[in-house]
Amino acid sequence: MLGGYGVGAVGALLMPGGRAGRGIAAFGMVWGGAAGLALSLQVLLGGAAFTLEVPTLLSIADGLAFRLDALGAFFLGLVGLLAIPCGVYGFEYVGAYEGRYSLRLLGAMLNMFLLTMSLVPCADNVLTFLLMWEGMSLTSYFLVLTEADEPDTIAAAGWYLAMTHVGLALALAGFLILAANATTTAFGDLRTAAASLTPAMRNTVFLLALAGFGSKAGIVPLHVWLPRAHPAAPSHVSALMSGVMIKLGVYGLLRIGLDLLGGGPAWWGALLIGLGALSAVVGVLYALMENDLKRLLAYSSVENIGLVFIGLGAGFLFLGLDATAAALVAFAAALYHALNHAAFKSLLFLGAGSVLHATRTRDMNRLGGLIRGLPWTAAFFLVGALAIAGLPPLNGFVSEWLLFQSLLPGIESRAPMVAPLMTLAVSVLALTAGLAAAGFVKAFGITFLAIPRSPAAECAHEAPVSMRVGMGILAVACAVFGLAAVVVMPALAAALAGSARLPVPVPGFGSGVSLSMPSGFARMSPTLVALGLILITGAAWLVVRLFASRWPVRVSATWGCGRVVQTPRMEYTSTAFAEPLRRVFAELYRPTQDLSIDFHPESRYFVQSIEYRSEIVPWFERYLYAPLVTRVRRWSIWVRALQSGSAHAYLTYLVIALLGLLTLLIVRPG
Amino acid sequence: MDSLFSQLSVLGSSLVLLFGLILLWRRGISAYVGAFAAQSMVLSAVIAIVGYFGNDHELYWVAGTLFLLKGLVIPRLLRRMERRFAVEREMEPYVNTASSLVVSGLLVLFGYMVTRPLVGLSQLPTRAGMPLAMGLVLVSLFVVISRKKALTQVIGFLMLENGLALLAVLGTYGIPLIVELGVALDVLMGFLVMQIFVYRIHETFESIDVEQLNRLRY
Amino acid sequence: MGYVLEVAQAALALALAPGLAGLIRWLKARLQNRRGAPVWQPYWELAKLFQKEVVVSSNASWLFRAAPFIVFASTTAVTFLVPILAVPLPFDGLGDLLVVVYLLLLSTFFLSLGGLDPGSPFGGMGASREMTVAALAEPTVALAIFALALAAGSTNLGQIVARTMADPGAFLSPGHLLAFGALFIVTLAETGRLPIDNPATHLELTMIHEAMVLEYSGRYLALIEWAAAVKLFIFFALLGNLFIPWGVSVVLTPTTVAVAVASLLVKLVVLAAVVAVLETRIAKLRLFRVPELLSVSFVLALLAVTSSFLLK
Amino acid sequence: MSPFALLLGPPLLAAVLAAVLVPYRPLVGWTGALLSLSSVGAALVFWSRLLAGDVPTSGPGEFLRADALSTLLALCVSVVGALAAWLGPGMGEDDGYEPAQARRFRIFSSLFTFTMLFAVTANNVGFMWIAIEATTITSAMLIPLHVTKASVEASWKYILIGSIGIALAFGGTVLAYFDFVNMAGRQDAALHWTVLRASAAHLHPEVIKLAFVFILVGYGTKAGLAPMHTWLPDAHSEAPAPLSAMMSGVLLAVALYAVMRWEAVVNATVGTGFTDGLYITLGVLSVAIAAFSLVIQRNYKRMLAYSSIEHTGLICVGLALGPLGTFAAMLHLLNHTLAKSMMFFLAGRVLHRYGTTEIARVSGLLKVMPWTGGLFAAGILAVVGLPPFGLFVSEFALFRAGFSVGRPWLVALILALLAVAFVSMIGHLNRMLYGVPTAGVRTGEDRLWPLIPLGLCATTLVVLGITLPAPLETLLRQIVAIVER
Repeated sequence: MLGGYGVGAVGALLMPGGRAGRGIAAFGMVWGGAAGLALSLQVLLGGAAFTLEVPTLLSIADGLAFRLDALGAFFLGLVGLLAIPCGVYGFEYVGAYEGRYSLRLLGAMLNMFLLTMSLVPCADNVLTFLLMWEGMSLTSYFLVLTEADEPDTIAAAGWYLAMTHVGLALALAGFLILAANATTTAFGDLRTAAASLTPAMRNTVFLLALAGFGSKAGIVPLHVWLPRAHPAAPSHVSALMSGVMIKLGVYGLLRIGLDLLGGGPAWWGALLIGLGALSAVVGVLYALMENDLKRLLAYSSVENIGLVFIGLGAGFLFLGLDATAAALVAFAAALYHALNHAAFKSLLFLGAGSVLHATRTRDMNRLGGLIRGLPWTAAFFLVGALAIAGLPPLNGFVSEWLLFQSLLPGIESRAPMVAPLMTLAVSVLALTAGLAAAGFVKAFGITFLAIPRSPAAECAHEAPVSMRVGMGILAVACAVFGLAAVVVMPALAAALAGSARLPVPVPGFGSGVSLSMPSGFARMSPTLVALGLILITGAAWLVVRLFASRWPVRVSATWGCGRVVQTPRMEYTSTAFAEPLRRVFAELYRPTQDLSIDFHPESRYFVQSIEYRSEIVPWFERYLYAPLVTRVRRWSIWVRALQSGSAHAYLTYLVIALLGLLTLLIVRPG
Repeated sequence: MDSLFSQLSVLGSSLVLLFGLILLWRRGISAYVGAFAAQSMVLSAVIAIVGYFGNDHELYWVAGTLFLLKGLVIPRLLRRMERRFAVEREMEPYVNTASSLVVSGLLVLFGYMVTRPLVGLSQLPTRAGMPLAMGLVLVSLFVVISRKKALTQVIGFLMLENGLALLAVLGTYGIPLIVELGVALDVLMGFLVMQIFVYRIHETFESIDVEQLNRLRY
Repeated sequence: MGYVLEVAQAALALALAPGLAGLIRWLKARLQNRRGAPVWQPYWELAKLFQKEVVVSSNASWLFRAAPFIVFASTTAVTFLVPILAVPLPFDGLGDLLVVVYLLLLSTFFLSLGGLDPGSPFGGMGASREMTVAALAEPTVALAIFALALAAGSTNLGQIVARTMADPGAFLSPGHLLAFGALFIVTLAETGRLPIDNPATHLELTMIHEAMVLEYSGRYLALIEWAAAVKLFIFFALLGNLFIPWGVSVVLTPTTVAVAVASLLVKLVVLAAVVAVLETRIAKLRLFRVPELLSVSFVLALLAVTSSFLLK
Repeated sequence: MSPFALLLGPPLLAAVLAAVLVPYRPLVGWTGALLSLSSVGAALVFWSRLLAGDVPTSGPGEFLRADALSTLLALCVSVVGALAAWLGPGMGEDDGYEPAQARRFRIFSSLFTFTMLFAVTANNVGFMWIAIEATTITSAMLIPLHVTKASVEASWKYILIGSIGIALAFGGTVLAYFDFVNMAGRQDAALHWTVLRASAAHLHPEVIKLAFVFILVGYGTKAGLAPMHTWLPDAHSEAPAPLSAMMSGVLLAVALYAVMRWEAVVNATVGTGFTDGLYITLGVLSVAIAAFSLVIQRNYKRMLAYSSIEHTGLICVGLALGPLGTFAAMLHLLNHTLAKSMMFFLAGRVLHRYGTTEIARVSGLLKVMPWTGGLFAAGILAVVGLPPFGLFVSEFALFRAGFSVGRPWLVALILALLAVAFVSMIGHLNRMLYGVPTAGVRTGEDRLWPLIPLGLCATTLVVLGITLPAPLETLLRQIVAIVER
């Protein structure tokens, strides 16, 4: 694996521009990804932890140590799984950057990004983990900055690096509290040291880890960088970031919360569920209102991460109530949804990338009718949209079904606060599923169907082969994960089994084709449902072909209700599509609308132009981050006044310091 | 014998402190230069007395160099500078004369409190003068802060050096000779550099008022 | 034997569905003392539509042609899962109530896409409103399912029906009644009945379901109309069999099957009558009052869930 | 030819050579540069002698002594001195300095290096003071190399505040000597650090604490600790690039060296409680003032100056966090010296090309000078403490020490302040690196060879970030032994 990414990075750096350079970079990614996947499967299924110690490096804090256990292997596999399609996709996609940005830097950084991301789950001591973690943030920061000419890329990158750095600082604090009374900083010692921590300290460590890794995962109060950074990055990079990097936030939380601290009181789970629900609702609602395709996908990542956190929360809650079997199922369901989200979200980002590649614009109000120009991309995007909306045959539905079922035992439990919380979680889960379906009808319908709304959309051409292959792999992955739930779930449960009182004998998730909850609560078989759907469609098509009329299909203009010409401006745009929901959730959005109509000079009854502008309230930016920034700015102005320029003032500070210390000495001789 | 010695040393150091206070009282720079010259001479006298009574003959050398250096050479250079800039009166300082005198009184008092452990510890007859030396150090610091003219600030700095030298002599009958000579050389070098800078300020700013030097901010 | 019954049940559903729609239309006409078209009128319409020529918009893509088939397929797939006649059906293990709901959401998804494809403003308007209503109905459906599942111990339909048949007292429990009310409102929303959407009108600005299918014609329109009718049938069957399961045959003998068919017909007629009376009594809600109605149903479902685990 | 001569001789020789050859010729520059390499060699010799376990001394009565702490500082000073000699003005190309200015730079920069080396190796505390006072004088002469209103103002403030501060330090030295004299009577070797250190246990606690307050305020002024830091941004932004590199990189470290020397004595007398309290107050104050001054900074040289104040404050806090903290602080000192001097040389090149120190008027640096821009970006990433570079590791060790000593809230506060500084510096960096290059600025790199030594600095930083070589570790352990025992 190291070899693969290493070759890719070095190759990209040395090789001159042009196809060869891109080729080496893509080859490096594919090779590294495959190696990573193989390693993770070997550990996940084989169960043997893979360790590698390099004491000479980083000798200041117990050397560079890697230990890949089952939990880490899952996330390593995730990186490997996505590296392959994104590498293949990136080969052609980067061609568009030929003249404008340095391909060598992009290729090298991408490989380094994948390398550091694969090594994060393997790290076995604090400094190695932080080194890889910050390396991942740094390389992805440079990747976001590839398109530095775009106006808001720099601001987006700035937000991103600032948020990840703050996250790192919090996680660092959490780790170091753990390491305070441990002899070395290896995770093994941390585990033993954590046992002797006071409950108050354990709670602070958990909260710090939640804040630190939550900011990387994009949980609501800390999600503001995600809708800015992902659209700014090249599409296959934002696919990797959205698909995998935010999952490493989940990994970090699991590593500290579950593995090192070994679970905690029930309110941890409740907090996670609350945050998850909030993220899911806010994510999907803001996704609905977006007109920029990639920002819509970024917000929907926030939503899906919210769903994953609801699963994690349920797991921690049950762990707190000692219902360990239900906890294991909830954790496995959350991980499975993370895996599925990685597959279909990166597919959607790659689709958006090929739309951007073809039309050079992401604004949905200027797209439309791309299904003619980009048939393959449209088909893959449709598969992705179906999966993310959680519709039956594909993997999105299966993981949402599992999340539903894993929440169910919570409703019956006796503990006072659990039942209402679970009901809230279930209703949020369902609401977000519905709104996601509406959102992706909008995303797919407005972008790909109907009449092209701009010349760029009209003459869009299909993406090159390698991009289609990349998307194809992911589309197949979506279908396969949907059907292979019966195999994947036990493997995930085994990954989590060892730590924190979770039962080691992993419960069965159904046999053969049908997937059933271990508590026997409900059974469902995704494969047979898919098969049934195909059979019935075939039958219906056959019946219609036999009995229906022989008339050939006549193509004519859309019914215009008396109107003669049908122009693209008469179509429903994405803002129009989302308008009913904006009105329904007006409390949250508080939309501001101003309509400026300038009439035709001759008569008031003819209109020259109408301009409709409507903004929605970005709650978190305005009421959480803006005051923070202004307060820091006010303090800095106050501190700046210290450096006022007068030598006398400077000397006065010096004398005051001296007299102060002297008085201190006199007053408190001890 | 010791009582005469300690009385003489206390008299000397109080004279040195009084000359320091003149800076706060008078306005003209020539008065400052005169006060500094007189202060240096009294200081060298005190060193000579300590050398005589403490029968440490090296101190005579120290007294001699100090007298020559700070008593004659530096005042002459200062007067040349003063003639060059032809600036007679110190402009309105940050703190008017009355309150600056009150503040210097408080500083001397503070000097007493700070040096209380020193006086308690030392058995040398000259220990009584140490608080006065510390008082001079603090007063000269106050001079540097409150006066606007660059030249006055230089004189304040030189008085600070005098205060410290006095402190050294009274507390320990003088630090080892080599170090003492090194310090004297350093002070001279420091003064020469400051002199160059004052000339340069005068060239570029047409006045030696430090108040105008506030372009570099934030 | 079970498979034969399964296929028979699906065939029965497909056959009866247009009749049910015709019955409601006929009952409404009688209530408004009009003669109204005969009950089997929809059959003629379907037959006519299958023979008619298909006109497709020039802007439409392959999705426009594929959507009707997928909509029809997903709706008929549900008929295999819903316990219309007998309970221990072999396909019961295939999918539970969640699968049913999400299959219906799949059909709405493709119907909206079909509406958007030709690029006419009416299709867009219909699609956007349909998706809004569907999205807001989701949480109610989920909570109603969980209310039932808690009482029955599993979300699988067969088990729910069997459990409610086992202890008749369950029917009168508040959880059941509230869930029934919630699901009834959702039925009206999903199938586009009066308070949310007027099935009889063609006034562009008011219709939701009809606006999406405006562009369809010929055999595609037939498929979609048929699918809509089957969807109505499914919801009525769900309401009927889940909450009033008596008559659903547990042991498979010809007599019990006949009894099951009879009881099914009776339930359908009763429900059709209720809907017809309801539609003549109340007028259509303004679109932006619909969320209030749906939130009423959400509260009902919430109470259903809370009452079910409080009483446990 | 004892190693001390090898260390101290070359700078003196270079200064004399520059003074003698009146019509300045590049030959002087080149010889100065070559000579500076020999002092680096001498520092390495000291290091190897230390590894072998003996502490080299020379001169009458151990006048010059190079133990672990002074060897580390000597190494830093000689390396940065060599950099300044190689990259300074007067090497033959046209670098914007007339021959007279180049000659003046050569004389005083060599003297500056000599005085710092002497300060670091002098065993006599009095001579250490004299040497540090001399550094102020020699560096003050160099600030107004280009005579402008701003540089005159900066030099005046520098010399005034510096001299006042140093005078207070002299007061502290006198008080400590007074304490020693009262205990053991007058001896010539009284001011030797080794003697003071040995007899520290019997010194009177009250007086030594008073002395340490004077020393801390005095040398703290030279080290740029708040609230005595005010001269630093002006001096560093107006001084020519090589001088500000030496000042920011090493002069602050030498002043801290002096404070640490005295800290060793005071700790032996009074225990670490007193000094830790002072260090933490001044350290946190420096980090806070520097962090908040970085937020709305318009001048990139002042930005670097404030970042030096921040890191000096950080080192100060590190010294107060027990043995592991001192270890981390010394590593941080080394890393910071390398990073900051590299940054100031690069800032000099950017200033030479763009002609302005305004961040707003510098844009598209990566396009104008790709290599300098790249190194500049790497330097800023190093300075804010991002992984591949050494500062990340030393800051991590610092925070770990903080937690293990049981001061979590202090580390939390420091983390928050560092985050503020991080965000603002990255913001400023982005404004400079990207965007459309400023109009009228010639693109393309010229005189590539100066980038080689700077690239070397960057690679050493990365190496220090990845691993900690064994010899360096033993050196740092010896320093901890000196200070903490």
